[in-house]
Amino acid sequence: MKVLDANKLSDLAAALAAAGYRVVAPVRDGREIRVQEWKPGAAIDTSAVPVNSIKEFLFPRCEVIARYRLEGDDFSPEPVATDAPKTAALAVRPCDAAAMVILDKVFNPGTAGVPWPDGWEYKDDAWNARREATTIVPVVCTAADQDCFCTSVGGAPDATAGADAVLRSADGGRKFILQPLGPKGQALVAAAGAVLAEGDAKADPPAQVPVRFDAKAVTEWCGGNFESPLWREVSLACIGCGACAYCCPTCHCFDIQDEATRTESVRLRNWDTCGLSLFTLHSSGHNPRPDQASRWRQRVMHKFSYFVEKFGSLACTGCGRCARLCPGGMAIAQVCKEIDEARKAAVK
Amino acid sequence: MTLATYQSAMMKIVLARDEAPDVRTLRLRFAEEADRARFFQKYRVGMFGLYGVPGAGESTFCVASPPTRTEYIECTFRRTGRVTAALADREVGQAVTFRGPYGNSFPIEAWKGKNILFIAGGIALPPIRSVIWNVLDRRKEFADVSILYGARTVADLVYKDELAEWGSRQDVRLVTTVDPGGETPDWKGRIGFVPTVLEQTAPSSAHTIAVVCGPPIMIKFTLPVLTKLGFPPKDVYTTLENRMKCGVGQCGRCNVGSVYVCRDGPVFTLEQLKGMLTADM
Amino acid sequence: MEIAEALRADAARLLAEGRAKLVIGYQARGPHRAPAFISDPAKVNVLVYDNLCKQNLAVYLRKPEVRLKGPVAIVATPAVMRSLMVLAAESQLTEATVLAVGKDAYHGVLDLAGAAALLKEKYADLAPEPELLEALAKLNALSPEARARFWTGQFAKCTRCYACRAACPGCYCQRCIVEKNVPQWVSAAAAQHGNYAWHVIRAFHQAGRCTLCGACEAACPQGIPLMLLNLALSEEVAKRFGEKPGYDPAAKPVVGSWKPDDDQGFIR
Amino acid sequence: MAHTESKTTEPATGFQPRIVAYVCNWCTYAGADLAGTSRLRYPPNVRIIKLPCTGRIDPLFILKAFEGGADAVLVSGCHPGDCHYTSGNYHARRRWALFRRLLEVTGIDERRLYFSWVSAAEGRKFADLIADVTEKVRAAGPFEPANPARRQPWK
Repeated sequence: MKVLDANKLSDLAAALAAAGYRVVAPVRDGREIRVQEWKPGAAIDTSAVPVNSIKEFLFPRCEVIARYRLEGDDFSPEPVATDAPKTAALAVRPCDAAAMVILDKVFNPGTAGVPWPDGWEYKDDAWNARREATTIVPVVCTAADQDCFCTSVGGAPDATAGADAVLRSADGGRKFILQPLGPKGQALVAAAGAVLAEGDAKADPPAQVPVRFDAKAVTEWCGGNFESPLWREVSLACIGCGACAYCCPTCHCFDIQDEATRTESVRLRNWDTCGLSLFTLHSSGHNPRPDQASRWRQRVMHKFSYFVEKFGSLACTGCGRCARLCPGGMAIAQVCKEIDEARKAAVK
Repeated sequence: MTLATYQSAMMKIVLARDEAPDVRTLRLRFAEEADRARFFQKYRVGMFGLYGVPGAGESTFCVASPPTRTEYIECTFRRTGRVTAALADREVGQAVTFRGPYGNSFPIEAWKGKNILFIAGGIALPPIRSVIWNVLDRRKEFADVSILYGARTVADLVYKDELAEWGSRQDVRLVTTVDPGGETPDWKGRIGFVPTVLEQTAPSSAHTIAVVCGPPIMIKFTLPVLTKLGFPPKDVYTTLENRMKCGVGQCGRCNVGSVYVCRDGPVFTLEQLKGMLTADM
Repeated sequence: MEIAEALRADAARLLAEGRAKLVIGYQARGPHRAPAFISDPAKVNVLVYDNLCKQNLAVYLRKPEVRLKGPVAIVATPAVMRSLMVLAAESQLTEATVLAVGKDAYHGVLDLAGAAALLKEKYADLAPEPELLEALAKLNALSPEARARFWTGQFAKCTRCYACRAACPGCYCQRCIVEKNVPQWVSAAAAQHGNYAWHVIRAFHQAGRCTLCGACEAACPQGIPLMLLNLALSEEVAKRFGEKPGYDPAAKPVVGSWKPDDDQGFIR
Repeated sequence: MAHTESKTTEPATGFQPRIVAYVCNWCTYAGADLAGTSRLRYPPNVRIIKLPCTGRIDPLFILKAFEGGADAVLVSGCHPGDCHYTSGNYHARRRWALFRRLLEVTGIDERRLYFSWVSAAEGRKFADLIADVTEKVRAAGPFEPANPARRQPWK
């Protein structure tokens, strides 16, 4: 097996960078740990779940999707260059890797075994190009905090869904085992070269993440409780920002807006979220989701009901970022637990 | 690399017409024959597209012209925001962008031989105008055709020339109405809200398909009347217009429950709507 | 936990007497402190109070769903009380029922005037944390180019989630300038110039109104040091106009009022 | 407004600053007019944008100018007491005092942002002001291309 000393993650990053990879990895940045492009000298920090997911490296916050040259009142289309560098997402989280499989269903329909209307042809070229160019190497979590709930949504601290290779802490945290799981992972191991030694090490046990609610029960309850008063109660604390959606590895809603100078116009795809009141506001003034309760319901329903119905899986991997970062102290796992309990109470 | 999904066709405005205060129709010709051919290969009545002006953005409207007219497409829209203002300010000869057609369509092939009742309110006539013309262009294939169209005021009625044309045809029964107070001294149509006038005219539901489109408040009060008149929910069609950005089932904006209006709609039967979370509409 | 106990007793009493139909306070959720919304006097036991209770609860007073459940009583730290004063001064609220908590003290149930008196008497000398003052002094000492580089790095983190806006009791506009698109003043894209314009305008729209409660920075999931902007402005407001917002429920807005002898040394 | 653009003006003669001047209709614009009709010379580096009153000059305007790559911004209106709308300039004065501090702390310092009172009678003051500001901005050099206020080319 391929092993490396626990303090040599940066050497691995350096070797991969030298082999032509853009390495993105969790690096401490002030008070936060942030997944960002690794630069020589940066220390990779796997001690906590980073504030951002790897989503933004495959689906950027803003992206040019069309471009026009403007001349007076005339315009002409210009080519769009999609940036899809060969990337290694190193020492990221298993819940992030799993999320990319969920996003494939949206951006690469048809190929991910998703039922879709006949002849649906709209795949996202930019997503697919970046996905293809990215090798995802999560690190098995050996510690979890009270906001982690991957095991409640079908994941695990050592899950390998979406992973091309996996790093495991070994020998009591002194070493990492790097295990390739597919051709992209093997290519990455080969590119890492001598940084990885052939050796033996005993993998440390993964973190214990208690199951906090029954996701199937939540899905079931959501199906029949669109009008439940519970939505109004649990969403009282929601202040209506997009913190939860933008740190979420599976949230993928976006806006399309134009921006222009006198000579050039770009059509931009920007992240957007159902949590903001403008999201569904019609130009007539009508808003189908007029209050935060209906917007919060949409968030939970989309992840635990609609997505299940449409794509056959939950749109949540239990990373817990939304709970850690919510300015209103909300936690989706807590709400799911309440739903689970409400359902049990109703059955009795 | 080009992002095929978001690639728009270049369109030239060949005709622009003001329909009502702030309501404008643009007739667009495809600059490239390949784009035109691709469009009409796919286009069925009821589908929509995204019309854009670089620098302002894209807006979603139904294609208001029928697939039986293959040289151009038309759209009719109200000037309400940044994009619609930019579109409205474009002049004949200038260009706009278009991508589509997207969404599903009215199954008019299955309606052959049946009576068809169109009910529309205000700016919601354009989405079913394409159906009306499609049916009229193939008039012999259908039985009775009735149109009930209402608007807030006489000035707000769109397609006035076409209303006159439909009204003068022997093979179309047209009823126009304006809201109380919206009439002019020389107004010859009815006065009253669409649901009320529908109830008064009480069209037969036998062998009849109803196609309804209007603002949410009109829909809300019209559907019960149709039910009362005996229309089975599976024979009542409507087209939803939620806010959309991508048009292709990704951006998550047009969700009504698990339904993506852009992908699973915009055409729904009342039967389908009943199973949907209409509170989210 | 004496403060919490006193809070619970008063909260229960207000609810039982009908003086409040909803009490907003803090509850524990693991290591976090989350807002608690209590309308049943039997449920006041979830209320806690300790130095982790930092969220500015005044933000909920503008939320329609919360208002519907009112009249509201709110657990208020001095920071929250100062926000209430600003809201009152800006005609956003006319009265308040406050369960006033201080650093190590519980001051009981107060109305708006009582809270104002308490602030003036006991909390007139609230000052920013020394770390913040030091950070701003360091920033001030840099060259303009270095300051620009600093902010380029900070604003690059911004995802435009608008948590800073949503967490701020003072950001109560129905439609924010950044959401207006005819014309589009601030680019909506989470990229350099739009992020800069957003943060500068957000801070500026708080000029003379910001009470330095820190809610915006605490809310920022990306850790952008927004308080440096707020503090720079607050210092300028104090220095130029002698104002410290959040003490007088009838104060005139600092920006929006003027004096003939305002300093104009910078104008030629 | 959406149509500003970033372009550094560097003709063969060296750096020519681009200065955007937001002026009020009643005083400074008239002052600039007087400078013109009096045939006073001043550098052609200033682009004047006329607004009804300094009270109407939103800080967003200033940001927009920098976003498009202006090397400096000048804001000018009626002297205190002379405002056509009584107090627009007093309001503006407070706003500017705070806004310039905000820009300073984010890296746009006083070499890039100027304020003045120029009355309709002060054609000479206007010409001298523009000459002086142009010199100062020339000395400061072009607005840094990487400044966070500036629009960067879209990738």
